[in-house]
Amino acid sequence: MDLRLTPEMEAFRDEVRGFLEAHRDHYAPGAAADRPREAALAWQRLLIEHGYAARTIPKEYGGYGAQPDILKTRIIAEEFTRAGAPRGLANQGISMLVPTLLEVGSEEQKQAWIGKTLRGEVVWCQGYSEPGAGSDLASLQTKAVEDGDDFVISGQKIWTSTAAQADMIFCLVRTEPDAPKHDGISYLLFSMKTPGIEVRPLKTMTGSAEFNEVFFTDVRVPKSSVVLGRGKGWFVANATLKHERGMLGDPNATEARLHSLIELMKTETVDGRPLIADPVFRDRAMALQSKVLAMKFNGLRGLTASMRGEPAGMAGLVVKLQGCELNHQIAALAIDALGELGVLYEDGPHLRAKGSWQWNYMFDLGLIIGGGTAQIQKNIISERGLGMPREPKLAKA
Amino acid sequence: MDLRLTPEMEAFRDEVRGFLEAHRDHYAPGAAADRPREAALAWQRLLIEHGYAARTIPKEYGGYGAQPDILKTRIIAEEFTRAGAPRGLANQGISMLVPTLLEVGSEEQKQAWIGKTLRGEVVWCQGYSEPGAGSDLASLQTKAVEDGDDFVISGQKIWTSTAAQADMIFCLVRTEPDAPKHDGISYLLFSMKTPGIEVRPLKTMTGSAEFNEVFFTDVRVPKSSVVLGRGKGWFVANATLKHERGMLGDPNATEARLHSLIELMKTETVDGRPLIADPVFRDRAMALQSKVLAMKFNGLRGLTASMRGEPAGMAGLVVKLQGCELNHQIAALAIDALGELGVLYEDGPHLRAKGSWQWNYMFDLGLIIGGGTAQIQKNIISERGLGMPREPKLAKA
Amino acid sequence: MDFSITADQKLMQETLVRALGEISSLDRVRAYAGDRGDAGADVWNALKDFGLPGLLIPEEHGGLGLKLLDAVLAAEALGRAVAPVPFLGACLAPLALIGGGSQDQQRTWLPGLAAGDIRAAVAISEPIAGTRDGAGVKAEAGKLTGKTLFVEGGLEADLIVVADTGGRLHLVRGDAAGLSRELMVSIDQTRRLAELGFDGVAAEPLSGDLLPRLRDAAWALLAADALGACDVMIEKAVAYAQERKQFGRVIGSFQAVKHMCAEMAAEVEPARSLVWYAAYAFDEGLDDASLCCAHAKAYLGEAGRFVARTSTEVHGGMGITDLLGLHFWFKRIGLDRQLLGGPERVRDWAARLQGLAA
Amino acid sequence: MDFSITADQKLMQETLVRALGEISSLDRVRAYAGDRGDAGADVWNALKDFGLPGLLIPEEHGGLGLKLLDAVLAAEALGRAVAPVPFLGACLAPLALIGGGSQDQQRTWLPGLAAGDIRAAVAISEPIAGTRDGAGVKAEAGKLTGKTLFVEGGLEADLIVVADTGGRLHLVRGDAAGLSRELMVSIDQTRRLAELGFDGVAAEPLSGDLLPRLRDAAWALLAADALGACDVMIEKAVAYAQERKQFGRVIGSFQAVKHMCAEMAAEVEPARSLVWYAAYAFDEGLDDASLCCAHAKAYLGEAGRFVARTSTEVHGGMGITDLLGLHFWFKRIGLDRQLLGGPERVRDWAARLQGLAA
Repeated sequence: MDLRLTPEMEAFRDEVRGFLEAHRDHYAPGAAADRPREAALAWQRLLIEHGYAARTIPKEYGGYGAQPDILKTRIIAEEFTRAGAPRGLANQGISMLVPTLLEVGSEEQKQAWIGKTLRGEVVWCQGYSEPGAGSDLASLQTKAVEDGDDFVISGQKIWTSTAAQADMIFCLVRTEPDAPKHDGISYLLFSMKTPGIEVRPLKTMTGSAEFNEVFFTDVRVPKSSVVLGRGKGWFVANATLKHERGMLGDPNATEARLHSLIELMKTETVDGRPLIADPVFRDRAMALQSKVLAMKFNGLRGLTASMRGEPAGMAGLVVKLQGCELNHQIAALAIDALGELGVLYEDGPHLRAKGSWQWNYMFDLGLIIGGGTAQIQKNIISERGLGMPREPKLAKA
Repeated sequence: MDLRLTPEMEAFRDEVRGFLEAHRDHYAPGAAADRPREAALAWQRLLIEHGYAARTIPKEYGGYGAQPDILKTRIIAEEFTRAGAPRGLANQGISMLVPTLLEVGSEEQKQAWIGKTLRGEVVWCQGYSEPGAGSDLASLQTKAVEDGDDFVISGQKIWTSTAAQADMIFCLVRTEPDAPKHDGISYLLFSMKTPGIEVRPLKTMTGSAEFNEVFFTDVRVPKSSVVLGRGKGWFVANATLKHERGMLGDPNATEARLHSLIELMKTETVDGRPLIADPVFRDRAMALQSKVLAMKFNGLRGLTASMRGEPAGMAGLVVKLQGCELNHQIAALAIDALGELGVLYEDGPHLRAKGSWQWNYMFDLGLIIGGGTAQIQKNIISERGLGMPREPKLAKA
Repeated sequence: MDFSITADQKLMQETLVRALGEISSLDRVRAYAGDRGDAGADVWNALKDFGLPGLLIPEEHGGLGLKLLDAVLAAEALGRAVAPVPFLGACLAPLALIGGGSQDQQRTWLPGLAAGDIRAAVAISEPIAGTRDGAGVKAEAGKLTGKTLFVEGGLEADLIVVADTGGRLHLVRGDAAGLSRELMVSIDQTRRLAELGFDGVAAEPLSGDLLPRLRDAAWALLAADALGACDVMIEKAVAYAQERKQFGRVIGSFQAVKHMCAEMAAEVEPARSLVWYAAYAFDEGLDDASLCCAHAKAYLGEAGRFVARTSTEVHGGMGITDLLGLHFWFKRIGLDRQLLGGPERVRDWAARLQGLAA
Repeated sequence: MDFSITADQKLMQETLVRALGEISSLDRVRAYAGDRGDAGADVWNALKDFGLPGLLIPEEHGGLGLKLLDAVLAAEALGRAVAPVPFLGACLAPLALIGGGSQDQQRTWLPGLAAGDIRAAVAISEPIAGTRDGAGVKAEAGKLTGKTLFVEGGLEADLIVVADTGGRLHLVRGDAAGLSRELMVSIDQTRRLAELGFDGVAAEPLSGDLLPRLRDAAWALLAADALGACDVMIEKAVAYAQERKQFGRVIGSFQAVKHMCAEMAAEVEPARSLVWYAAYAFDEGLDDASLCCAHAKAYLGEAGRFVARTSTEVHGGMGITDLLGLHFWFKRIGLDRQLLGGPERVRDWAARLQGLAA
C-alpha cells in the first residue's frame, strides 16, 4: 500500500498540468450525444497529438501509440478534472467500437474506421437491444437475409443513443436463423444513410429523448460489413460489452455528486436553518459518504489490479450494481432534503441546479436498469463471483 | 367503517371485566414450554367454564360450546391484556392439534384427546420438520413400516418444542415410500413414552434450548394412531399449519413492544440526554410506529373479514412477513439506541429488561425464518396473492 | 365493530375508477401534461356529475354531505387514474369554510363550490412544510402581503384559503387586486402548482384554529392519492411480468421478479387500512386522528418511493420510456411524497404530537 | 501508486488465518464461550509466536515495529476465526505509550507487552461512545475515581490505559490498590468486557492529546474484525446454499438465495478497500485518516448487521442453532457494531469533523 507517486509520475503530472495551462484557449467540449463541432474536433486532434486522447491506440491507426499505463491514464483524468478541461470526445464509437475493431477487426476495417472515429470525423451508434431482446440480448430478431453480395436487413433496434446524429452503426443482426441462438448472430458496420433506415426519438421519463428507436426496412448492406465473420457476432459483442461495463459507475463522478449534495445542504435552508443542520438528513449524507469512500478506494484497488494485469475479481463485479445505486441514492437525498422544492423540474425561478437532482434521480434509475439490470448484476455476482449455480434449465412445458 | 361496539358487546366487555376482577386470586400463568402446574390447570378449568378458553369448542369435547364470534374473542383478548391476566394454556396441542382433530379426527380420537388437551392434562409436541425437510416439508423421510397391527418408526424430527415435557406427539411419517411424495405421508398420534424415542435439547443462538431434536429408533405404535387415514398426512398437516400461521404476527403484541421501546428511549440517557432526544433514533422510532399502526389496522380489517366469513386476501397474506420483520426491527432499534449497553446479555447490573431486546432480536430472526421463511412468504404472496407463476419445473439434469 | 368501507362507498369508488378510465385516460393525461394551456376543464366538469366538488359540503349548501373517508376513497381513485385534477382545494376549502366561516361566507361560497362552478385552492405550505426561498404571507389590517409556494390548483382558483405565517386562515378572491400567480413546474405533470404573490391583497379572516384540521385532511388525501397510484404501479408490474418474455419464459416466473412484486404488495397492503382509519378517526374526532393522518402520509411517502422505483425496475427499459407512460404514476407518487412535508418532517411532527420532541 | 497489501502482508495474514484454524477452532471457541473461568491463555500464547502482541511496538522494544495496516489485517484474521482474544488493548496501549509515554514508561512496559507477558486494555468508552449509567473517571492529584464500562480484555489486563472524563490518558497497573473489575456479559461470548471501578487508584498520566489517535485506530480495528467475520458468514452461506437441497435442488440455485448472497458480497467487498485505506492513512498521517477510520467503523457496522442477518437467513433453521455455531460470528459482528460507538454516533462524529454539525 503506497499511494505516493514516483518522481516519474509526478513529472508526468506536471507535464499534463503544463499542457492544460498552455492550451486553455483551445478547450472545447464535445457533448456525447451530438455531432462534435469544429472547435471540439480541433481540441480532439490536439489531445491525440499529445497523447491525452487515444493514448494507447497504435499510431498506424491514428492513435498516440503509448504503452498502456493505467496510472498515467488516471493522472490525465485527474488533471483534466482539476483544470475543468473537456476530456475530448467520448462516444460509443470511441469507447466501444474502436477497442472491438482493435481486438477482432480486419486490417482493412481498422484502417478504414479507427482513425476517423478517434478524430470525430465519423460518429457511430450502437444497434444491440431490441424491444424483445433486453436482458436476453442473444434472442435478438433483426434479420439479415443473404442476397447476392449483400445482406438485406429488417427489424428494429431500441435504446440507440446518437442515432440521429450518427454516420454509421455497429449492429447485431441474425444472419443464420436456423443456428442455435448465440451462433446465428453477426456484427455489421454500415452507414446510417443507407435507404430503409428510420430513426424515431425515444422519449424517457426525464422528458428528453436520450435514446432512439431505429427501424430497418429492407436495408441493403454489403457482406463485407461483417466484423470477424458470420455467426461470430455474439463473440464480438461480448468483447464490446466488456468495454461498456467499465464506463458505468465512475467513483470520481460519484464523489463529485456527493460533494455537490453536501454543498447544497450547507447553503439551502428551511425555516432559516441550513438543511445540513437536520440530523436525520445529515446522517443519511454521512451514510452515503461511507459508501462513496468505499467505492472510491475499491476503484483504486481495481486500478492497481489492472496495472498488474490481474483480474479485479469481486471488487470489479460489484461496481455497476453499487455505483449506480449510490448515484441514485445521492439524488434521492437531495430531493428529500430540498422538501417541496425538490419536486420542481424543467424551469422556473425556484428551480435548483436546473432540475438536475430530479433528472439524475430518474436517469440513474435508468442506469440501474440499463446495461444489465440490477437483477442481472446480482446473477453475475453470485455466479461468476461466488461460484453459485446458473439459473437451471426448465423442463419443456 | 364503524369501530364502536354495540351495547351487547359493551355488556360482554363488562362481563369479562367483572370476571377478571372477581378472580384475581386465581390468576396462574402456564408457560408454553413447560408442563402446567396445578394452579395453572385450575385457572384453565375456570376459564373454560366461563368461556374464556376453549370458547368455541363443542361442550361434548370439553369446550365451552359458544358460537364463533370473533369480536367477543377479541374483547376477551383485550380485557385479559388490560387486566394483566394470564390467558390460560397456549400450547401446540391446543392451538394446532385440537382444531385439526375437530376438522378431520375420528369420533374416538376427538373423545380421547380434545378434552384432556384443553384442560392441560395431556401435553403435546409437534413432529413435522426434519433436518432434510424444512421449507420442503413434504420431502420428509422419517419412515413408518407396517408390521402386523403396528407401525415401526425410524428417523429424526427437529424444531420440536416441548418435546421433553410432552406426553404425546402428533407426527408426520412416511408410510408409503413408493407413493408420490405428498401422498405417502401419514399423521400419527402416539405417546412420547413409547420405547425408542430419544429427545435431545436443541440450543439456539439465544443460548437457550427453545427446541429439541427427537430421534426414533424402531418405535412401535399401533396403526390406530393414524388420523384420517394412511397417506392423508399432508392434507391433515396443512389443516394444522393453517392454524399455526394465524399465531404469528400478533399486532397487539407488536404495538406493546413499540410502546416499551419508546418508554425505554424516554427513560434511558446517554451523556445525560434521553435517547428519544436523538433525532436519528427518534425518526426510526416514528417510522416503525407508522408500520405498527398500519399492521394494527390491517389486523382489524382482517378481523372484520373473518367476522363475515370472507377471505382476508392480501391483507392476510402479508401478516407473517411484515409482522415478524417489524418485531425484529423494533428490537434492532432498541439495541442501537442503547449503544454499548445494547450488547449486554444474560446477567449483570447494567443489563436492561433482562436482555430481552437482544433475545427478541435473535428469536425474531428465528421467526422470520421459521414457519415459512421470508422467501417462502414472498413466493406465497406473489403466487397466491398476485397470481404470478409458480416456480417452474426443472429439466432433468 | 366494522373495519371496512360500506357497499355504497365501494360502489362509489368503483364507479369513479371506471369513469376515470374514460375521463382521465392515459391519452387525456398525456395531452394535459403536454400543454400548459390545457386547464383540464373537461375532466373537472365530468367529475361534477359525481358530486366530487361538493363531497364534503353539507347537503343544505348543495353538497353531498359526505366525510373525509369518502373523500379519501375518491382521492385513491384520482391517484389510480393520475387524473389531471387538483383535489386538495376542493376538499380543504369547504372544511375551512364550514369550520371557520361565517354564515354569510358559507352562503356566499359553499353552493358554488358544491356545484363545481367555483374552484378553490389552499395555500398552507409554509406553516406546514416549512419556509423556503423567503416565502410566507403576513396579514395586517385585512390585507395580505408576501408570497406562498406550492399551491396545488392555485393557478385557476376562484377562491383561495391562505394561511398566514401565524397559521391563521384567510379567504382571498381569485380576482382580488394585487394577487399574482405563477406556474411552478414540478415533475408531476398531472397536477400544477403555483406560486402566489400578495401585494396588499384584501382578505377575509376565518375564525378558529383550523390549520391543524386542514393539515390532517391534506395528509390523509395525499396518502390516499399515492395509495391509488401505488396500486396501479403494482398491477402494471405484475401484468408486465406475466407478459414479457426473456430467456424463453415470462419474467414473472423468475423468483427475483416475483419477490420484487411481493415486496411491493407487502409494503402497500397494510397502508390501505391505515389510510382508511386515519380518515375515519378524523371524521369521528378520535384522539389519534392527527397522529394517524401523519403516519398515513409518512408511510405512503416511503412505500410510494419503493413501489415507484421497483415497479419501474420490473418493467425494465420499458419502464423508463414515455411510450408506456408509467412515469406519470412514478412522478405523481413523487409529488405526493414531498407536498406539504416529506416523511421525515411529518414524522418529526408525529413525535412532537406525542411529546417526544421539543 | 499501489493500492494493495504487499506479498508479505498477504502471507502474514494467510498464515495467521491458517494457524487460527487450529488455535481458535470452533471447538476451542465453544469451550471458551461456555466457561467464564477459561481465560484463553493457550490462544494468547500461541499468538505470541506470531508476534501479535508486539505488532505495533518498535523493534528496539522487542516488537515487530509494524503499522496499523498490519494490525488491521491481523484483526481481520481474528474476526474470521472469532478468536477468543482481546486485541484492542494489545494495539492501543502501545500506541498510547509510544505517543505519550515517557522513556521510562516505555522501557517499563513495552518489552513485556511486546513479548505478550504483560496484557493491556484500554478504557476509553465514555469519552468516545458517551456516558451511560453514571460512568466516567475523574483524575485528581494522580488518583483516579469513578467507573468505566465496556473495557475489552479489562478482566485480565496487567496494564490499563484509562481515559478520564476530560479525555486525558492515564496508566494504571492491574494490581493497583482500589481497582475493581467486574465481568460485563455481552452477546459476544468470544471477547469479554469489563466494568472497572476506581477508588482513588494511583495512576501515571500520559502526555499529549492521544485519545483521538486511539479512537481512530480502535475504529479501524473493530471494522476489520467485523470485515473478517462478514467474509466468513458470506462464505458459509454460499457453501451451505450449494450443499443444502430442498425441492429437489440445491437452494443456491434459487434466484432469491443467489441474490441474497450477491447482495452480501456487494455490500462487503468495497469495505475491504475502505478499511485498508483508513489504516494506511492513519499510518501515513494523511488528512483524511480520522474521517476514513470513522467511515470504516460505520460502514462495517451497517454492512455487518445486514450480512449477519442475511447469512443466517440463507442457512434457514440451521442458522439459528448452536449446532452450526454460526451465531458466534453473528454476535461478534453485533459487538463490533456497538463497541466504542454505533454507526449513528460515529457518523455524527464524522459530520462534526467536517464542520457539518455543531
